[in-house]
Amino acid sequence: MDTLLQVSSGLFLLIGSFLCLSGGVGILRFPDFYTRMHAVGVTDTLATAMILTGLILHNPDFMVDVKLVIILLMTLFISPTASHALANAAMHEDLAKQNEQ
Amino acid sequence: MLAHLPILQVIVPLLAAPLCLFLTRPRLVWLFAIIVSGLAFLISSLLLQQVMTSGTIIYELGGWEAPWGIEYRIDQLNALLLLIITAISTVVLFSADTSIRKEIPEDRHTVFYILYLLSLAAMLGIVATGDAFNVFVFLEISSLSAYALIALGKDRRALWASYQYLIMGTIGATFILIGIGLMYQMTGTLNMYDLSIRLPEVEQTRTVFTAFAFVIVGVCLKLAMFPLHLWLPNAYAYAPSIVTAFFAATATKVAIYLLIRFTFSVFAVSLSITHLPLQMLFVVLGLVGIFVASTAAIYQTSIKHLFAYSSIAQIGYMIVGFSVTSVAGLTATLLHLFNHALMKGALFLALAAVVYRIGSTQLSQFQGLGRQMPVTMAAIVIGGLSLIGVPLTVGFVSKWYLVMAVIENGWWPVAVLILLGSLLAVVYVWRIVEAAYFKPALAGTETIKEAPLSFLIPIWTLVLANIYFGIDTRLSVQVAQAASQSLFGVSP
Amino acid sequence: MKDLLAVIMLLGIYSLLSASFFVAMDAVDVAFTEASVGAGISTLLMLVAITMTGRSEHPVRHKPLLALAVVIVTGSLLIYGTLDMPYFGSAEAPIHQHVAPRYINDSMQEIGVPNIVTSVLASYRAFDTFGEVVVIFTAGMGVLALLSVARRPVDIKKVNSFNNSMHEQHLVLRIVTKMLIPFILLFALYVQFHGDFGPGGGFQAGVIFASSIFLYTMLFGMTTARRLINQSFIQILAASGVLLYGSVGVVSLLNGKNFFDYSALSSDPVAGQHLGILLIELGVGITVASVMVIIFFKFADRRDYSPSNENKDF
Amino acid sequence: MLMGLYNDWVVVVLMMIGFYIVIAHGNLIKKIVGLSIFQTSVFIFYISMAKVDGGTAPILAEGIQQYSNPLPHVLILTAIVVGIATTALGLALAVRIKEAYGSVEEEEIQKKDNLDC
Repeated sequence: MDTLLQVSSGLFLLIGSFLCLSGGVGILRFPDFYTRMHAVGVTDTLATAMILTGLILHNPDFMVDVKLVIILLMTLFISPTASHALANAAMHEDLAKQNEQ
Repeated sequence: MLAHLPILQVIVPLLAAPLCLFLTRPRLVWLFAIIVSGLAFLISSLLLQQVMTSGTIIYELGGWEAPWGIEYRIDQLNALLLLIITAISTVVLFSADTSIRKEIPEDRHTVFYILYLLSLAAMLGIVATGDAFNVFVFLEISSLSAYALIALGKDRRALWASYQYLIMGTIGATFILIGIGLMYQMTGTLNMYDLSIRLPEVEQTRTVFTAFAFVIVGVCLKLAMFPLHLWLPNAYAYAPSIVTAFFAATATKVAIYLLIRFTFSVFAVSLSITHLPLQMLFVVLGLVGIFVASTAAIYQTSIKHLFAYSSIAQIGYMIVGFSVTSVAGLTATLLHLFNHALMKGALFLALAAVVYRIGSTQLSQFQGLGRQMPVTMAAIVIGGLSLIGVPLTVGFVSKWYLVMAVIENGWWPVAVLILLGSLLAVVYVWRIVEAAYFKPALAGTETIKEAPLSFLIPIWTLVLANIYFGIDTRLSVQVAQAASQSLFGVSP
Repeated sequence: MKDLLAVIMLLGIYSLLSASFFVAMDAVDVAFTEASVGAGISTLLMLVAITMTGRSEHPVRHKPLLALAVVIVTGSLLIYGTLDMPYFGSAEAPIHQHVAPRYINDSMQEIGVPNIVTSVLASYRAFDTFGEVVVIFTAGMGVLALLSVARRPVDIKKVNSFNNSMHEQHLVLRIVTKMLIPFILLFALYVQFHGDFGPGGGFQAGVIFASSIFLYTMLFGMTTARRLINQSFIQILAASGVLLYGSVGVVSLLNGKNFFDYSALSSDPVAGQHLGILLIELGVGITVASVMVIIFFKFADRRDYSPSNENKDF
Repeated sequence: MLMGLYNDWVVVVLMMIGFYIVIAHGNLIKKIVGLSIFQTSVFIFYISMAKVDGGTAPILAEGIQQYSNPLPHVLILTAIVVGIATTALGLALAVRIKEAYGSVEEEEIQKKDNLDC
């Protein structure tokens, strides 16, 4: 049981780190704003979720687990909202520019 | 309650400031502020008396003994400073209501008094505390309130002056913070008395040298010592007149106090003076400051600027006295500190009265004012004479002691230069006298009346103090001497 | 970097990074504060400020050689000063020998609070903290003195139609915010009252509390927020926080003990310390939250007031 | 020595970057940004001296022998607050200056002032 937990938490952490890294590569390599947003917005939400799940599996203390779950829920709310706000602002700005032209 | 005087000194104005927000009418706030300031004055006189009779008072905040807690340590030096600050603040406040009604919009009056009380309390806090970090905290309270008060000036240049002061002041404060950090790192304590015991063990280290350099540069920025004075003239010239009167008489004094406290009490004299070429540096900077600032004062067209530059020159005198590093030299500095507060308080308050009547401090507008506002102008003339150092005024007393101290040390050229510097003062004071008394009044100014009593009474209180302490020097000299002796006694 | 927006975002990142340095160097309380203040509030205030002062910086024309010289001299002096310092992490350094051991060894008996930072902050050096509250209060009053504007009558119809158009645009944000704000407030309270046991305390709680109000204001507009929070009420609140803190000291004075000696508050000294710390942390929290709100509202008011930015949204 | 003092040297470099921005740049907002960097670096300096090898955060718990020094933490908590207070006031001044002068560049403000005189 213990080994299973350790292995699975390690796996989650690894996937999470990989996603973080790929998000970072994406923000550097993608051509324009929206694709970059996509790279960060999607991968980061998933990556944090993965890392947090890994940590929950790793940690035996109940109180710490509860806190981690709360953090997980919060990021699941906040991260997409932030991406939405960013994209929305970009759209707004773009439309304003097009109108001017 | 007598045992709690040291903390009451600071806490009364500090707690009074937020209480002002509960009072509805600005007039009420003003009365309240005067009462509080008067109370602080009363406390400080009691403290001075207590210190002179029974020696240093130590007050442990929170009941934790130093160096674990913060302590207030009042000796003759602090007590003198506390008295100066509270006295000037009370006198200046009397004319505040009349003056700011012309200069500051009605809806900001309450905030003005709050900031005023905060800056008063913070200066008292800096002076009273015996903890190096506590100095930093209160220094910031006093600076922040000062920036805001200066920015309340009518001219838009007040904003710019205040911003420049903010940048310089914050750099200075951060330097002090670095210095305190370095000292703390070498000794493990923040209490000044404890520092003075533990620093000699490590005084040869490069870290302590750096700490000293940073603290001194930081304090000198606050002090506006030449060549770090650039923020001062504009800040004083564009601030509301009442604020100028208060700060010119007190703020730089607090900085001088810090300089003295750090060089003589915290770092022992042996470290500050003997190991470093500080003495020469300060004499030269002090003298150059006197000459550059006095010359600049001569060429000013606005009287507020003129007196602001004169303040920088006067700081030069204090620095010279300080750098003599003898009991006599320090006595001269402390005397000059006390006397300069009286002179500049009177002069800037008189200027506030002029601004109240004619709305300007341009020299050209002063023409013929000697006839229209005779009582106010007479005060300016006496204050000016005191700046020059004419006998029977306080200026004479402190210059006399200064020259004596310098000669005692065998520095003849310095004594000559000090006297030459006074000649420059004659020139710039003469320019005002000339404009006010020997030029015809400008057209259309016949209706200008004498300043109202709310100005005249405080102004003449200060002017009479100028003359009184110029004749009867017992009190001021005795306290100054006791203070400087105790400083040298503590750190042989 | 001529784009100030980028400069400010980088500053925020620098603050956040230094907050993680602080965690790495065991200063959890400081890290918490730096993250909420340096990366949060001050970045936000700067962003609001550049909406009014313009986003780009003019190029510097002259070469700042003098500045460079000053910086090099200061820097080398500091490096010279570091040469005699105790090494990083060494337990023999003077600061770990002289004053601090008493805090670490005895604070549990003397004050009875596990978080040593809280007991030093709120009891041993309570007066410094009082000074800190007054600094914040001073800043609030200073901003009030500088940025106050006469309120213009608000055209309710215009505001409502504006709000409705905003509502569609910010639908997602508004709903999520409404869901989050109670949690933020709850968290602020947790930080406030848990400061004795873990990192946190009045200051951090106040900032978090204020930030939830900022969030609300940004999404629902100043006018709506004004209906929620009355200007003079918040000023009174700021003052009463300072007074609450101060009055704890005055009570101990009246009981014949020294200022801020909490053992005067109760017959049992340790219980008195506990009560004192609770009260002053509350005072800190109230003042900090209300001053932050005052500062933010004043900036936002000024922004609406200046004619050039009439109808921009946040 | 290199390993023992590297933290101080990094901090010195950071401080000087901030200090340079304050005195060399003309934009008022950027000066305040510089001040922030300068102050934050001083905070790092204080906190780094509090660290003890093998120590933990100064919150008392069972079975821990070595704590880091809590005093610098307290000092820096206060200093951070002072920093934000200064920043807020500085920004307020910058906003007012922009309204009064129409610019936040040092050179332009000086120029306008000289015209006034």
